[in-house]
Amino acid sequence: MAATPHHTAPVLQMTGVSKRFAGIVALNKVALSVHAGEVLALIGENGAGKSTLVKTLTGIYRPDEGTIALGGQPVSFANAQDAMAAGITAVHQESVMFDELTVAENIWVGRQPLQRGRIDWARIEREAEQLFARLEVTLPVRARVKDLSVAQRHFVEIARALSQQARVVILDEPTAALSQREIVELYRIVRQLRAAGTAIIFITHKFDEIFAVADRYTVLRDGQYVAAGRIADVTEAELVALMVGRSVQQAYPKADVTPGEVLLEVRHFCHPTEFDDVSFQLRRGEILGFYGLVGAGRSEVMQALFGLTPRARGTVTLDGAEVRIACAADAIAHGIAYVPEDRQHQGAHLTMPILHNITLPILDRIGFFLRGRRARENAVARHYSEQLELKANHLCQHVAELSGGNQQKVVLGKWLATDPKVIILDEPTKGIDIGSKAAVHRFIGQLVSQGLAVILVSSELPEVLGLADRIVVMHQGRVQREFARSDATPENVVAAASGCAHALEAA
Amino acid sequence: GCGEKPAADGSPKAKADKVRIAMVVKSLGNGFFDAAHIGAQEAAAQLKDVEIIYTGPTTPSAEGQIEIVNSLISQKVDAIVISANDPNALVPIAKKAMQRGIKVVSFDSGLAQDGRLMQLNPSNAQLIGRRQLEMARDAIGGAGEIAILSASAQATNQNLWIDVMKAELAKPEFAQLKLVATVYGDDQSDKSYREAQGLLRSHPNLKAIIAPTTVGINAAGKAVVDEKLVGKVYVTGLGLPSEMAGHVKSGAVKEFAIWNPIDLGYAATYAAYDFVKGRPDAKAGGKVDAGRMGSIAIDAKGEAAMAEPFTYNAANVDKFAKIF
Amino acid sequence: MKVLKQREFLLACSIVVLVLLVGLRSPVFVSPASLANLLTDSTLLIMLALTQMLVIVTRGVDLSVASNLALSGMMAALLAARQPDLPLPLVMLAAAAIGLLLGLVNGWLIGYLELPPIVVTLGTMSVYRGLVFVLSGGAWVSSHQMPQHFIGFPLARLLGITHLVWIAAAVVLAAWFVARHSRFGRDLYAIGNAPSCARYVGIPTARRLLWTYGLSGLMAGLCGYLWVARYAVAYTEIAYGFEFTVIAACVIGGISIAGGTGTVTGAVLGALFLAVIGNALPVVQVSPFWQSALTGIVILAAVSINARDGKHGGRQILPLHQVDRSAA
Amino acid sequence: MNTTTADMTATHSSRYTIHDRPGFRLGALLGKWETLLALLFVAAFLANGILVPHFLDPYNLADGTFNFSEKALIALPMALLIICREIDISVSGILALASVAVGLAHTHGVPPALLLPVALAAGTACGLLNGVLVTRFALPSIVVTIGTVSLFRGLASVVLGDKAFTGYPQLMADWGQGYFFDVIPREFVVLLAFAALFAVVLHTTRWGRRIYAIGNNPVAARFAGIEVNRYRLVLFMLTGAMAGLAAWLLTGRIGSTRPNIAMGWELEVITMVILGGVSIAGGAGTIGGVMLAVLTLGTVTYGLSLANVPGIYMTIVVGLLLLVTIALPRLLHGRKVAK
Ligand SMILES: Nc1ncnc2c1ncn2[C@@H]1O[C@H](COP(=O)(O)OP(=O)(O)OP(=O)(O)O)[C@@H](O)[C@H]1O
Ligand SMILES: Nc1ncnc2c1ncn2[C@@H]1O[C@H](COP(=O)(O)OP(=O)(O)OP(=O)(O)O)[C@@H](O)[C@H]1O
Ligand SMILES: [Mg+2]
Ligand SMILES: [Mg+2]
Repeated sequence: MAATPHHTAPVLQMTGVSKRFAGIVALNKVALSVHAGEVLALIGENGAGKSTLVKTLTGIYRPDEGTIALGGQPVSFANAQDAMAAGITAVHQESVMFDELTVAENIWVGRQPLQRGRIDWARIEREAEQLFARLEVTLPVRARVKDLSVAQRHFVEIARALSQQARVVILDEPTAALSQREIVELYRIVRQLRAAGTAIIFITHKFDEIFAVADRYTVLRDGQYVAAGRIADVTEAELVALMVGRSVQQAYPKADVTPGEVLLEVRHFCHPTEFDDVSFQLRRGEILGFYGLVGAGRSEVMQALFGLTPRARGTVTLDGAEVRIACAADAIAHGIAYVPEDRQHQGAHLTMPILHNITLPILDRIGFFLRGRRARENAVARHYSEQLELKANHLCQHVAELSGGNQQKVVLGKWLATDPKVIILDEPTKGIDIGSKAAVHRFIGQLVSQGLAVILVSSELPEVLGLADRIVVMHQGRVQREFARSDATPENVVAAASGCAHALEAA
Repeated sequence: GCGEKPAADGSPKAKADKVRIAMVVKSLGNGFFDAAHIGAQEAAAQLKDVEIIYTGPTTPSAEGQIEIVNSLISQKVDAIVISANDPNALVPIAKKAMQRGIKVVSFDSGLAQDGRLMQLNPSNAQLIGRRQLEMARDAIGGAGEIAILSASAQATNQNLWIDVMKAELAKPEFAQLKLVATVYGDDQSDKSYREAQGLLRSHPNLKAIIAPTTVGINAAGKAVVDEKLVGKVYVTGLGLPSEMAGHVKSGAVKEFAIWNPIDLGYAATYAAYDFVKGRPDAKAGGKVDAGRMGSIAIDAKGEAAMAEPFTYNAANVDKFAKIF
Repeated sequence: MKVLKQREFLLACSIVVLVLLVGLRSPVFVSPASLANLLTDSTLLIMLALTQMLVIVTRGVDLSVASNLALSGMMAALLAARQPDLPLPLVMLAAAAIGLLLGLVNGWLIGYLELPPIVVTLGTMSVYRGLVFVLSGGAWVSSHQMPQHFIGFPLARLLGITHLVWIAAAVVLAAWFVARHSRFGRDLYAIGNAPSCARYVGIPTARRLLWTYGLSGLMAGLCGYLWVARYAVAYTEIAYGFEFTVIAACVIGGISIAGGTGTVTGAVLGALFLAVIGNALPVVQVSPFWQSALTGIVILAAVSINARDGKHGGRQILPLHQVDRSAA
Repeated sequence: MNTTTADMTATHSSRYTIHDRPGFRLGALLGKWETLLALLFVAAFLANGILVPHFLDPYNLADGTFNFSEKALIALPMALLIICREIDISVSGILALASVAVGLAHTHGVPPALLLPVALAAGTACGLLNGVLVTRFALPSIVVTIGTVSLFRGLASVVLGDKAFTGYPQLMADWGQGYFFDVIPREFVVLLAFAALFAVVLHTTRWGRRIYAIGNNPVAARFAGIEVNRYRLVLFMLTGAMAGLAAWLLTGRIGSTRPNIAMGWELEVITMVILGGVSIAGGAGTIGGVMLAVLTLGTVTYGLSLANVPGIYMTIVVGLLLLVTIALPRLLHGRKVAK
């Protein structure tokens, strides 16, 4: 790991930066500095203010107080363009993508090069191709972004950030949607940038990443600066303690539950374009992991199982009886819950209160007239919010006002409240902090010990390996292999996910 | 107290001294009615104790007029003089007005019989329909194909005149005229223009277009000029001299007709005044005194007709264009 | 890209088929003079549809175009009537300037105050229409009040082609350049695709919207003059309800009301399609009472065809699937 | 489910305290759209009462309600539709077609009592067509209804041509223009009854909650087990049915049917809904707000018409009212912070 050049002055320095939203202090006199040619890990719990900090740095929010200095000169940005011009760019936590535009144009959007007054399309495409070549990924530059997978989109965003030759590049949870292989790819890019003298701020909830790429760290807690230092000088436990303000029991607590009889059986599940001949069994009290590369079609299978895909065919047996699930309401009635992966679009109602979000799927059970049932609604919502350690002021707060991780908790709470027999968790810990992640894992354990069956779709290998009783690996819309907990090793699971299981079996 | 008679003597308010007559027109911004308003004001000046309220909806709709009559009832005006967008739709509200002691007189486009005390026809429908056919016949030298370009299919008096024209065409003096189409331009210049163009194109032998509406006759005149058919196809119909002068000059229109809207407004105001004052003759079968117009007889159905429509041509259009 | 091209090709074909069908029934319709006329007649719709397209691409809509057109047209007519010696370019400039100003009012409310476009333009639509009446005193401006050069310009010919067509052609070219080759235009697509993301890449959304609506207003102003001169009459109600025709033209041209997509070709074809219908109906002599119903059916049919490829039937994850099937 | 809830609450306690609802803040109450509208309404009412003679006469006030009752009846379901992120431009066309249906039925000897069901059925059928086009073909409703408005009104004109239906039975006239106890217009009572019904459904039942959820995020609503398309379809049909009811009342009130009946009402109805604080982006708005907007607009326009202000000035006033009421909060509070 490169030695941090501490003798030089920092490229970027923030001092006493504060940002308030109506009633909430998101940043409170935060200080941060980053040098050229180093990777700074910015860590903190959900809602600690990391993304807000990124937005104040990139001119999207204007800080209420404090100064930002770039190369020793104080700067202030009126908009994103100013920040870009000054040499700060970011890959934001939210996807910043323009679906109908081509890959090349997405990279240059807002600052297309002109030639004699008109946009130089040839140059746009040429340079996009060069960028991807540098990143060593292959992407068709003329394809529309809406036809790309989530991972590919992410690379477009990264390419956009790189195309600006910035002095400071900020990556806000860049790996949340990526699978192992692409993450490795990303690390390589980060190191490349560092070697070229770029300052990088890397935000993540995954500690292995921090230790893999970062040189220094800065910790935020509740909008306040807590600590900073060299990665080489701390241990993971210390970092976690700094971040959470207490110690967190780490690792994956495998609940000690012996799976019971078969609860759910899916046979020959097919869809014309998305998946083919998917069969599996799920037992009471069991955690069934679904692993695969991003885009393997796991989410599609689960959505079809949940009744969201009309064109899917196959048989589903629940508790020994064949059931027909034509819509999500059927699935809920049969005791199946699906926690979707795309929180913003599929999971939460952002401008509705937390309360209404949580009770939405169970309104049938609460009653027809909701006015008189307010207490009951509150009790349900409160119960699950507290269980998941939701950070919010009151239950009538809009979900949009919560940080990304806390939004995810609301979605989780919503589905737990349906009191399901089978719960499908699609990337349940995507983007949530380590403390809460542990809480979710504990909670999953608690669920199975209550006799629930859990399907855990995750692209995080340690999570799947640590929690699941069995692991189904999918590749290109088909079940590639199924592993018992005892057989699964990181190597053979990843190999199966990449489609080379046969080779392994033969060996 | 809605039974109160504001016209009764001894009313303390100064305003109540005046007889308030509301003139409700089909829509504002129509030159014809603006001229009628001038006539009404002339009458008011002569009668001295009359105040005219000139009002109408934005677009020519019955619903809009109903809202206005409703508010006039609330204001307890003494009389309403109305040109109705729908002869039936306004009857209920007009009846209500009459129940509250307001005298309702219709003019130009009439109300059904039980919705008003009197209908003042600008001329009679028979005369108007016939006049238009005569103008068309004279312009094209007696024989040929003609077409009608009307406003909307819902325009009451237009429909009435079209019916008359169709009936008249059966008569021997118009036997040489052949009505090939009746189309509607919805009183929109672009649609009327397109319809006129369509007529010119799909009926190569067309000799005349009759448009009993100002927007229509304007658009048809423009279409004939643009298609370079001046002298081959003549446009005629009803329009105001001020709006038609240009087309008469261009030669697309030889003659057109209109009755005098000033006189119409003037007479309608006088008639309403007579009803308000409770003149004994002001009833069906009687007559009303109409100032400089003399007295106008009311027939048994409560209708009265004024003079024949007046015809304008290159000789006199400029003179009248300055008046209305 | 391919899908769009295909859709536009389909639309172009249906226009040709429609023209031929009408021609079969009444051959006059396909005479060169008549077709030239059709082209001239469609110009105003095409021009308005093009700027409306830019607005719709930003996820907005401009309901006030027709009112704006009426107001600028009336102002131009009044100006020309009062000052008959004023050179025509000045009058046109005045009309365009008034339209631009009215459009900028929309743009400011929508861009800088972040108010919903449909609400803002619904409001200004009434206000502008009302102002026509107020400023003209409700009076007409008729042909003999307007100077001859004022009326004559739109249909006068240059190289055998009417000025209207020349202007429309210039506007089509300009719109194509803006939509395809200017940063301004591309920013509009970005804004329409993901309004909240536009600021993340530094697009000055408010300023862009201001000028998009400004442009729409400018075009309405120019068309206001052309309309009034073309039909040689100005009154309060001109072009009443024309905004919906313009929007319908865009929608038929495959411009998604959800924003972010739309091409100049689409807008032009959509406008041509409606113009063909508007011109054909009087010629084929269907009962006038059927006209509105037929227009409705045709619009519905056109948008249903457009919608078919907009529906996504799931992602393509199974690469081998089709191969398996065909092999079996 | 109840039992688990109870015992789990006892055992768990989070690091964070979450209140049930926000503390009472006067600012929040004052900042509400409904408060603004209520103030506007009172101001308009007082101004009219002081400035316009005859305004405060109870008979006049009662008569004034005729001007907006039918439109407001359509505004109620339209509010639900807009909350649900849809819109129906075709309501005035539906109204015309339903009125034609009533006229046809009447001329073919259908008894007076059955004419209301005919109107409702015709309206519902039109709504069904809108709904099917929107849900089956996944078309934006604004596009569909721009097409169907032309279709519906066109069909009305096909049936009627240049004729009109008149001579409707007394029953319809009684409801369209009659009074209860000689003072309270029946139409207004019908409106109030439906407003109450819609308010109850939207604000206190799970149907209402789901409508908000759909408007807020249709995808997430579908994922939460709500049959989004069924709700949309039903709302379009409901809008059609209410337009049918309005057609029956209007036809009764004016006693005549022509194809251009209620021309341009869709924009007035939508204006009422938007002025009522219903967000055009969906997911927000109340029936109370819509009714306040209806009354405010009614008061303002009635006051103006009593002062004999021409209708076209009134459109300017209404347009400005709409613009000012939506722009004012934004101007006062500054630009909203981006999400
Ligand atoms: N636009 C906003 N309006 C109101 N509050 C906001 C807004 N954006 C962020 N917040 C609040 O500011 C705080 C910090 O949020 P931020 O998104 O920066 O957290 P974060 O550290 O990025 O969390 P995560 O790891 O979950 O992404 C949170 O409490 C959040 O609720
Ligand atoms: N090209 C695309 N078009 C439309 N939706 C897409 C596209 N790519 C991804 N998505 C959606 O984004 C989400 C994430 O997709 P992702 O690439 O993670 O694949 P996935 O189907 O979830 O695969 P897996 O769950 O096996 O990782 C899914 O809900 C998917 O439907
Ligand atoms: Mg964040
Ligand atoms: Mg997935």
